[in-house]
Amino acid sequence: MSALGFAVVAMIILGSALFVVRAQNLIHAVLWLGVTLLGTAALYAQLNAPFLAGVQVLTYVGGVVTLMIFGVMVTRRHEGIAAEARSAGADRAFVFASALFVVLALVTWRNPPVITATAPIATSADLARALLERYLIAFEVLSLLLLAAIVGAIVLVRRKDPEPVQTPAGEPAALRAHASEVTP
Amino acid sequence: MSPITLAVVATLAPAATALLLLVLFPLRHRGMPAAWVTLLGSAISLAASCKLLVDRIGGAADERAVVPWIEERGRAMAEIGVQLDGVSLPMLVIVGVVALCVQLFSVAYMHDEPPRAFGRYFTLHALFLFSMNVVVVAPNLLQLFAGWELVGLTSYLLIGFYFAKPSAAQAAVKAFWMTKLADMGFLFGLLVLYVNTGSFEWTAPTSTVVATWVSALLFVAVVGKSAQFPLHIWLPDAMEGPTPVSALLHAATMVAAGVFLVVRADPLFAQAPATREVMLWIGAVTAVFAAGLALVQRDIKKVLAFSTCSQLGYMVAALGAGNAFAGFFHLGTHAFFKALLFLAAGSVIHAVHSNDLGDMGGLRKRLPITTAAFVIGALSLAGVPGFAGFFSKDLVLTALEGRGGGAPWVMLLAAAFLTAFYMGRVLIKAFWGELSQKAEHAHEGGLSMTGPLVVLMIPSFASGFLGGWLAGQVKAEYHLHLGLTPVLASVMAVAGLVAAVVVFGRGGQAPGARILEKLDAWSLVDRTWATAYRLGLLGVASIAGWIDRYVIDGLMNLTGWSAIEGGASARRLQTGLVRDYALLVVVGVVVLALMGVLR
Amino acid sequence: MSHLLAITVAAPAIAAAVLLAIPATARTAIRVVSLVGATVSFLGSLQVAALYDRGQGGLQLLDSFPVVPSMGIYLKLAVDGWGVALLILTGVIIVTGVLASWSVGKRDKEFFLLLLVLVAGVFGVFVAQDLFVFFLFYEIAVLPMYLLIGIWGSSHQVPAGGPFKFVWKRFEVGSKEYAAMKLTLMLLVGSAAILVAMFLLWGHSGARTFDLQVLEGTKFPIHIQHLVFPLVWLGFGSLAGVFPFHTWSPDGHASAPTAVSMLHAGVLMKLGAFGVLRIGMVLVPDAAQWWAPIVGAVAVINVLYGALCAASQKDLKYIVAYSSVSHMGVVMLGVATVNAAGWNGAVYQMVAHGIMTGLFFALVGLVYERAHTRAIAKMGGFAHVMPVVAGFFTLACLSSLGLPGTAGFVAEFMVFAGAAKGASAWWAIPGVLGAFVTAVYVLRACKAIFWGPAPQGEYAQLQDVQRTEWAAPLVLGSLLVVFGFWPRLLLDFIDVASQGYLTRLPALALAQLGAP
Amino acid sequence: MTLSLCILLASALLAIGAYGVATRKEAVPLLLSVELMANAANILFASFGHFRGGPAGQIFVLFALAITVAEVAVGLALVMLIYRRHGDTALDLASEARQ
Repeated sequence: MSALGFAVVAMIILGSALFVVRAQNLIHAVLWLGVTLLGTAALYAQLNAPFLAGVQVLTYVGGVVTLMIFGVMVTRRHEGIAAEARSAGADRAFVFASALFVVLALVTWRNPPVITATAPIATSADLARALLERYLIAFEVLSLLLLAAIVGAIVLVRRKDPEPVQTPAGEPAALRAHASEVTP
Repeated sequence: MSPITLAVVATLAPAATALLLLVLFPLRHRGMPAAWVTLLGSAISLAASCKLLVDRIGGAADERAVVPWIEERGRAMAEIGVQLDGVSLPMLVIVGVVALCVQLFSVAYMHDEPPRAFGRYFTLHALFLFSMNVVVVAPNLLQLFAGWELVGLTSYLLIGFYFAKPSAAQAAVKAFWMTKLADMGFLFGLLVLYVNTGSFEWTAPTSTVVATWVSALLFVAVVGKSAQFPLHIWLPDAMEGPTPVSALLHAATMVAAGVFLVVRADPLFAQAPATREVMLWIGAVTAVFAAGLALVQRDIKKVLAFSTCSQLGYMVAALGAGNAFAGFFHLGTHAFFKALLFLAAGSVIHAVHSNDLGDMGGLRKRLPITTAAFVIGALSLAGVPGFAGFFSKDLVLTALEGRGGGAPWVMLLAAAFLTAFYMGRVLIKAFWGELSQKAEHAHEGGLSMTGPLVVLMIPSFASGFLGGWLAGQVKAEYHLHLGLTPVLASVMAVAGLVAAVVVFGRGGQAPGARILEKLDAWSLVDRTWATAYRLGLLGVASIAGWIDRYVIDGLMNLTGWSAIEGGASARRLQTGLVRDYALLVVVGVVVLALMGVLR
Repeated sequence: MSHLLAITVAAPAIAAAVLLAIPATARTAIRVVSLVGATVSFLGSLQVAALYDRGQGGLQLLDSFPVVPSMGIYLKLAVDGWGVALLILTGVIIVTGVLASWSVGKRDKEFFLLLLVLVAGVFGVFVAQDLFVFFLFYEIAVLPMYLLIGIWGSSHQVPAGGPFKFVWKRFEVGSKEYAAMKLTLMLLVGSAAILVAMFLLWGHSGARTFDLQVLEGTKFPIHIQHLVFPLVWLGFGSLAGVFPFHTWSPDGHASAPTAVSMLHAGVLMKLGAFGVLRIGMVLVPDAAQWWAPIVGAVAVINVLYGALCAASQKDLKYIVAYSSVSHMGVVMLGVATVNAAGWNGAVYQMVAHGIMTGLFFALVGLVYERAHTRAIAKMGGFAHVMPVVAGFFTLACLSSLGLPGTAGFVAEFMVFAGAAKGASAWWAIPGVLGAFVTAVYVLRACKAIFWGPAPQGEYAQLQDVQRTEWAAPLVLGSLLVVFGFWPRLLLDFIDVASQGYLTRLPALALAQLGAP
Repeated sequence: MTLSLCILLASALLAIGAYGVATRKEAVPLLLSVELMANAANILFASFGHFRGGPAGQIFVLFALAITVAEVAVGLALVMLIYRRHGDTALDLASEARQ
């Protein structure tokens, strides 16, 4: 079961991830990301981390994906037109990404990790204890970071200058020209 | 007062005067008071010198006092001070007398100058006298060099006194440059002497080789200062200065310094026969060459200028012949009669407002005292027996007997004839004959002009009789004997005068004057130097300037340019696109991982 | 007065700090405060000279404050004989420089402030006895120049040409920004070399200290010495205008305002030569002797080449600037002789040239301020309208060409004598030739500017020297003559220092010196 | 299911994310790709935590999740800003630093 389950989950994760980076429709890409994250949650569950799986579903799928969708919605200029995700330089990116994978796989294959269990697998209770004892300071610092991030995000998006700065006329054309200039 | 104190007073009195006039500029700007202050300073200097000379006649010994001037490792590297002996004391008096006469003469001569210029003129005169005194009392070659250069400076300033005139400005810098060029020889000589003996004494013991080098280098400076061929070209141009300045320059100071140097450094030159041989020839050539050019000059001052060149040639030849005393003696008598001649010429110019011999004529009817002065000076210069110039010139010629295969002797005899001939020409053209138009209203200047003339007439005539005494002072041998040379010299002098009367008395032209005039106008030496200056110095300079601006600095600019251009091309790597940077991160990770794997 | 040196160094800096508190509108107060700061320093340097015991020699008036003791850095101040002479020079130049810039119109507060900071650095270099502090002061002295030239300078055109014509597309050669940038960059590259040399010395001293006295007593391994000396030579040499790193000097001096030119050519360039002498020659004597012939040869190029370049210039300031290159060559030649006559001459030439070039730039500034041109061809007959300027200019010319009776002669003569007596006697020949070429170009310039018929038109009404403008010509001019006639006023100090440092030299030099 | 397989899965996810970052021209898909890469890291943490035992691995994932959320918040804010300035979310427009 374990091997089969892992294979299925891995297929889901990687397959949906490919859709995330290749999807032409932005909304689709976000939704595919949701699938990836759900798959990851399933993987966590297989790795004996049910708490993580729950958090993953709640924050990521519930929070981040929603946020992303809002982001896409807000920044679309023309209602009704499918949000299109433009991409460039697919060939060289593919080459280097594959290289990255091959190299990492090579490393894993040449030096197979040998790890022996030193402790029993942590339960949710263990996690709670660790968070509030050993990692308390890091936990609090993290909460501070979140606060700062929220405040920062609000400050950033607060409207100060209602006028968008003057962009060159015929902007999409300009953009295309620009893109063709920098990407051979 | 001790002799040393007196000598210091004699040297520094004019310096104090100059300083006073420089600092108290209202005094200088007034004009006339400056003249009186200067005269006072010169008089004090002369009085101290005379007192010293009188004491010496009374049997006072040589004196020498020095103080450290430049130090090196706690010891004196160079000293300054005074040396009083048979060479410096007579020279000090000669310089003092001539300078005082010239300054007195200038009071009237320069009377029309604006007060400021008048004051400046006298300040420079005081400085001039100081500089020359520094040369005269110098106890070593370094101080002599210092004074020598200061003399050059003051000559420069005085020749360029009418600085508004471009020709005067040109003449001034030309004089300075030519002498400065030659002075490099002096400096090198000093360095060679210093390296080999560790001192600047002219008596320092040294080898013949060193002595030859040093004396040859010093002689280069003498050629420049004493206007010998081929560095004489500045002297005729120096006539751009006021006439009294020429008198001072030509008689007792500037040009005399060169001859004085050789007399002073005689111990050094005595060890260098090779240098003396060169001196002999250069002196002889200059004497004849300059005498020939003097024959065709239209400007009365230029005649006298070339005659100075020629007479200095005599002195240098005598020094080259190894008879320092003959050169010194001629220097002394020449100082008097040349000063007299120049001042008389100044008086003439003052009267007719022109330098041109063609504007003069019959002046003896209007200017009796000046005429007398000029006649005495001319006869003395021509070497007519009985006059001062005869004795010294005779001594020079005697010294040359049998030297250098006899040729220099013949040349100088010829020059003696030419001297009498051209002086006769000037006398006849300026003072005899019909009264010219410009001379119509000529009249003698005041007492301050005629006074110096009268005073200078005496030694111009009589100083020749002091030869024996002077020889005793410098411990040289001197006898007046009736031999071939004195007779020939006298004959040449008289013949020259007679020939002048014969040729110019009827308004004729000297034979060969055409060629000489051509030669003078062509002025080959002058042009050679001008070309050397323009092509050699300025040409090389502009090449150097171009190289510095466009090659050396260009290379520096190129460095900066490459930095900027290199930066500009490196900037293309920065696309500013996030995905490119991300890709680079990936590439970096791949490379790093590969390095880890393949190790 | 145990803190005399500290006061001398700090006075300009304190004055600069006071200036910060003065409003920019209080123009008189700004000038007075600057003048007071400069004068205190000047009086301090005179007092230093009075207190310095010439019989004893060595370092005196020691004053020490710890800075970073853990790295062996102390603010250790003391003077030797060279320092005394150069302190006096700096004092004279800054006082006259402040007076000469009385009429600065633009941003005068900042101008005086930078001037004072700069001069505090200069004073510091001459008395610092700790290599690190030495370098620190050196940088303080060098850097304000960028602003001083970049803001208050003047621009001119340099026609494009030569094999590197294309660079004109990138920078405006001849503009003040270009001059300031070139000067700063070239000097900073030099500083980088010095920094490397400094840490080499620090690392190999064994004592982990920057104390110059300790370093003097250390015998460095010869390969370290051979690394350090060229770095020091070219590093400091770039400030001393050593060929071919002199090209910042003509453009920089031509663009700089009067007082800055005075200070830069008068004092700052001396820092470079002083560094070579004090750090290079004294700390790494073995390598110094090996390198001396090369240093001398380059110095000789400087003398003659600088003089020839000056002779080809048509811009008055360029002539004076190139003459500085030439005269700094004389200084470096003296440094390279490694004997007492040469070193005395080198330090004396630093003072003589400092005063002379200060005078030059002050007068050139005066002429430029009135005539609004520096092109010699446009001038002529100025002696009719500004006789005082003409007189002092002539005096500066005379010192420049080494006329006896001026300080220039004493200095050049000692250098040439030292060179003739040193290992390469032939150096003296181009040196003396350079002096002759100097005579040609300075007198040619003098004649072209001041002599000739009285000027017509706009130049007919030029004014002569006015009020505070008198200070520079009067003080500097008379010093030139005083030091020319009585060199022992300074030479007594200089000689005792040269003696002290020379006795430390290895046997080779001593044998070579021998008995004169 | 071995640790090596988990690492391979994470590597593949990371490579896919890198591919996305390197190709996407707009801000939101770029953020999505970044999320993929972060997720890969999280998977590694969780796997090591699983095979090693103890709470550390899971704790790190939790922290990383929180940080990712913060990053998404700020990232989206920046996207908003870019949109306001340029009227588009193409990141190429936000390359002023280059000039």
